[in-house]
Amino acid sequence: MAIRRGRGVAAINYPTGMNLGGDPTQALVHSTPTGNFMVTLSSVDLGQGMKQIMAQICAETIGVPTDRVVVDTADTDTGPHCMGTFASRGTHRAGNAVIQAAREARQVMLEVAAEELEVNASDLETDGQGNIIVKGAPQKSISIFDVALSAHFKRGRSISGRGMFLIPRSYPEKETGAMKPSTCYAHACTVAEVEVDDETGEVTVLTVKNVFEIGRALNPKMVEQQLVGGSWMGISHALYETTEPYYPSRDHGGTDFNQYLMPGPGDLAKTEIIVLERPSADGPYGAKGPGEMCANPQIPAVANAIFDAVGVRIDTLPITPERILRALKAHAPN
Amino acid sequence: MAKVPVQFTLNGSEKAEFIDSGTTLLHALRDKIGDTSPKGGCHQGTCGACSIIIDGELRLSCLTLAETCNGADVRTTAGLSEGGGLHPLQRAFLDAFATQCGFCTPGMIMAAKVLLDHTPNPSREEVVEALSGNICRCTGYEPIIQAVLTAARSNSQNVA
Amino acid sequence: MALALQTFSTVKDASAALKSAGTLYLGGGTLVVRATNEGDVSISGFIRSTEPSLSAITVSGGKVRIGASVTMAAIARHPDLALLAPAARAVGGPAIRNMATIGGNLFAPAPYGDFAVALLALDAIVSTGDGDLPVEAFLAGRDNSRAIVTSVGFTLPKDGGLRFLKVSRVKPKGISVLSITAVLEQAPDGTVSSSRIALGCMADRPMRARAAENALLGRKLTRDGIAPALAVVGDGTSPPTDPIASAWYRNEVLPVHFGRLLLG
Amino acid sequence: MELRKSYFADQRRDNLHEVGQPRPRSDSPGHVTGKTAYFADRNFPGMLHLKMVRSPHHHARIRGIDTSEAEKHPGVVKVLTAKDVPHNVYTILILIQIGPEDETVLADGKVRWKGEAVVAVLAETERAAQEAAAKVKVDYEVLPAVFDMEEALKPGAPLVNEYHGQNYYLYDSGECRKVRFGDIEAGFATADHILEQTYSSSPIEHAPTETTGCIVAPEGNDRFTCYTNTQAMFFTLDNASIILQMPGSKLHFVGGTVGGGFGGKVDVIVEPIAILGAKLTGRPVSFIYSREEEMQISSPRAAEKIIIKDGVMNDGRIVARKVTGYTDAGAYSRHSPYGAQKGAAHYPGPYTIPNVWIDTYCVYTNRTPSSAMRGFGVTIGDFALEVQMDKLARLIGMDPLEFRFINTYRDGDMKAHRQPTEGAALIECMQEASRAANWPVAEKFLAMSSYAKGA
Repeated sequence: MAIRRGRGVAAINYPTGMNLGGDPTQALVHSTPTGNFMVTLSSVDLGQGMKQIMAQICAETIGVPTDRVVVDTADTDTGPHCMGTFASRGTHRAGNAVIQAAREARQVMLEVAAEELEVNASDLETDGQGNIIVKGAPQKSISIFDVALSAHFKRGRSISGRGMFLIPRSYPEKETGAMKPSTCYAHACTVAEVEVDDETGEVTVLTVKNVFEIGRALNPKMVEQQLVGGSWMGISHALYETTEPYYPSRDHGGTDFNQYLMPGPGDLAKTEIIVLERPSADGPYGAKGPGEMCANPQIPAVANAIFDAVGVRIDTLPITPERILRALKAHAPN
Repeated sequence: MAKVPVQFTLNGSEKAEFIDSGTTLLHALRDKIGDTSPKGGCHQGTCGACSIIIDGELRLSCLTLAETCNGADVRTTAGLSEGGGLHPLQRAFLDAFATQCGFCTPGMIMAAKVLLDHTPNPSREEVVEALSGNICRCTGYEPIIQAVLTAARSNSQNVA
Repeated sequence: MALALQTFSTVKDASAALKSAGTLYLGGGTLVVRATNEGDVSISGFIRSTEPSLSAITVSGGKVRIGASVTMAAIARHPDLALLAPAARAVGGPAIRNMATIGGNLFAPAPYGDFAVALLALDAIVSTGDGDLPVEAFLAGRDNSRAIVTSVGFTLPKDGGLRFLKVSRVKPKGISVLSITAVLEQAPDGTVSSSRIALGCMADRPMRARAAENALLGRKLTRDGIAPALAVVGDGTSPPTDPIASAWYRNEVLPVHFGRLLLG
Repeated sequence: MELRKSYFADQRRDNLHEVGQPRPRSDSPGHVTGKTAYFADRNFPGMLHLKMVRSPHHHARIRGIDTSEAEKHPGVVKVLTAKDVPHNVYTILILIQIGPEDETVLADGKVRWKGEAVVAVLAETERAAQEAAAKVKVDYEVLPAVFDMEEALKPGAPLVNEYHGQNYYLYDSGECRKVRFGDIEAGFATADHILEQTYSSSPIEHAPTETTGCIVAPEGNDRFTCYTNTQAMFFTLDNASIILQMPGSKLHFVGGTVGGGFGGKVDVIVEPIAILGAKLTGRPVSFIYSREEEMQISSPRAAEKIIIKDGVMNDGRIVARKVTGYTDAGAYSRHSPYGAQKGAAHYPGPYTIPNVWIDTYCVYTNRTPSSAMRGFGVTIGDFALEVQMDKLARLIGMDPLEFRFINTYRDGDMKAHRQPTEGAALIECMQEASRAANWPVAEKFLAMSSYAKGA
């Protein structure tokens, strides 16, 4: 018996969003009488943290702490249209819509503050702590609490805004395929290290070192969540998962979590995540969509590492012990 | 359809219901009693989302008939934070960012609680074994393992 | 027909009730409640018995008797059954082990039923309401059995005399690619004097590897000594192809894992 | 996780207050206390349970359906067949004018995959619905089925889906989506080596811990509230409106808190039939996939077959890349024609190659329809591309990482689908990976930048 070790690398890019119907998403933002802000959407949180991220984006744009923002989603009676949560589009599309809506609301807020402080709105800025201050004269200020009260009960202004993301719809050119299918691209490079048991074909992924470039880590802990979970799913795709283990034969499809194979908590590779940020021109605070691409580079990196370890190529997913063992036997002398 | 009585304590308070014979405890808890913290992820015993604690032991409420729990002490994640404050495990899951979609979380916390009740200072291997019946599709497990280890450490510090 | 559960204080009464069509005996529920949850409408009722002997473990003079309702968790933590703990812990995750019973494991189809593989290698006797049967005969007839299993009895091998291996794709809990239990006795010179080997997932139910058992007799547990046994360990197997592995793969790696179990 | 702020610092403002901060998630306290409300955590008095009678055959003609015994079964309130669905033949992308409508809500005259929905049973309990479903009699005439994409594309193969007329999706560009860039044959003619390899995959399930489902409650005013775990609220509402021929104003969808999606909850499958059931019975209806349905009935990630032919020079430059991709859509389109098109735009990967030829096909077979999943159109393509890159590097005796540096795209490079590269950053990712993994590359590669060529 021999346990053979190998490593492999893969590099990928990934488009943000889609371009079906211009990939639209809308957002509404308004303030309550005491200067809290509601973001109203119909976007769906699948667990990636849409609600929290939209709150942080709105807070940054308005100039208030995140805990002053509440995100209300997804009720079609109140939330404006969102295309949906897929194609790495949620943060990017909804984030852009929220920024636009929040900017409009912020402008009204500054105008009301300007009336209260008897200055020009263009001379005002937020301190991020819940106050509006005169640029260069921070002693002259008013709280957003008081601005909202004034807007609601004195000035008759609605501190609110509308936001929409839409790109021109792109139809692929028939003969050349010229098209604009998406917006900014995220990037990744992964190095995987594996051990392969050359008598059974079993693979152990020892380490994965992932470098992801995602534009902007809007909330680094939440980015980490998604990248770590995605890296696990990539390894899972590489070695375990399928609903049709004997494809194209339709037989023996798994119907439960015992038969549908995924790495268990005892199968985890030591996972390293490094994040680079090259802000995109069109993303909310430069963010790109990391949700899908983070599960892609591990698959070829693991495949290449297996070749490095035992000298056989498995070009069919998933790379099961059986496929490796068959390849090893086919390559064996005599 | 004949109804049968069931009576047990849920998170310390007495519950009594008439249910259809053959009803699983998961259905009785969610649909009759109104504790929706155990989740129905498979109804096969393969995902662990419905994990609860019966008389101190981890069980799957989807495969347990409610009638067999008469007189039992049933605990769910919903009962952990009664009285306001979070249980150290709940706090550790928050701090470790160990939840994403959250659907597996109540079951994970039940599995972890039984572990820490019996093994206050578990090794990583013991944590992995304790969570091995619970599926998570979002996190890759590592943040959950770290949360349980952190909760164990904070427990032992509190004792010390 | 709605489902109904009937509980009896004696096995005798439960056995009588089990004669009605559509009823199944409820042990830990991991097999039969799953079946009804998944829509098996052929099951209309569950029967169970709370007779205390069903939950008892007795160990005396090397003889073990385990009540059919005893769970995998109870076996795994019993101080006198440490030898069997690895096989009991190989079943499911912690919640399943708190529910799954030794009686139920005898009915679990491949790729489940790893504990029954150990029982087969122990040459256990299965006691039912209808009498006692060797486990091998019981497993052969289990599909048509309507008798309630009451207990399982066997003689404890000497320390180190039982070797258990379960191979899974998913760790630490996945279901079996295959499992092997070997109960071996060795003479003072190290040669094998008695051997019983049982295989899981190498047929639709646990099976004995008799050719390998015979090939080990008189041999030492060295690479050369076990070679004849490895060559024949697959004799008579007809493993399933399922989502975990193909029959081809199971046959290919059986000798590899068997060898590692014997030499490890 | 480590943030490497030294890269691209000149392009980034880091003086933000809220963005970039590791704030706690507002939803986590609900998750850890079990208080987060998922769609199925609602319970309505008098709620009915919907169970689907499904095809046991991969391909069959339906000669007759007899629901009489099922309707008489105790607890059964309603049994639905194709004739009950107002607009039974649909396709989800019709909302953005991508057709043809090719799928039935409930099978009408034919089933095209094993597991296809035929009859919906609504009953007081799940058990009663299951028992009644077992009493529905469907008379099938089994037809030949095709499972292999190559077989499906051969003349004389069983026709999977009559709404298409052939076993592939017909794009405006013909039988495949095409990308043509440079002169592929001239590229191959100049290459020092040519390598053609085939890669493939089988279907993959999203396997969220929460299965697909919805609960529909009549509001009492001719409106229906649908509590759902769809990934796309209005997309689902608007498709339900078309299928049910109901004004969208009569539909109210509530969701947004989902137990995992990964692309598996963007097909509009459970909502329309559950709303129809609520409309026809006047009662709340629950339709939640069993785990078995989630695993084998819900759309998986498509199986793919990808053939890559590359021309490469001894100095490491790839001078021509031809990719032919096949996406196994199963029996119906759902999102697969788009997935295949997304693949066409993604090739040849993050590399600047002067001569590129791409054909991507969307093929119909008699299996569970595939659809969107995390990265579809790209994930399997990246597997193929990056294994091919490894093979090419070894073919010319070059380090695989250095080989990628030579070909990686940079700002301003024209991509095959004729978009100039902007915001490139792969070179920096590889530089950092080289350091993190202790995988040394020549100094000249560490000195490169995505910003401009010639560094």
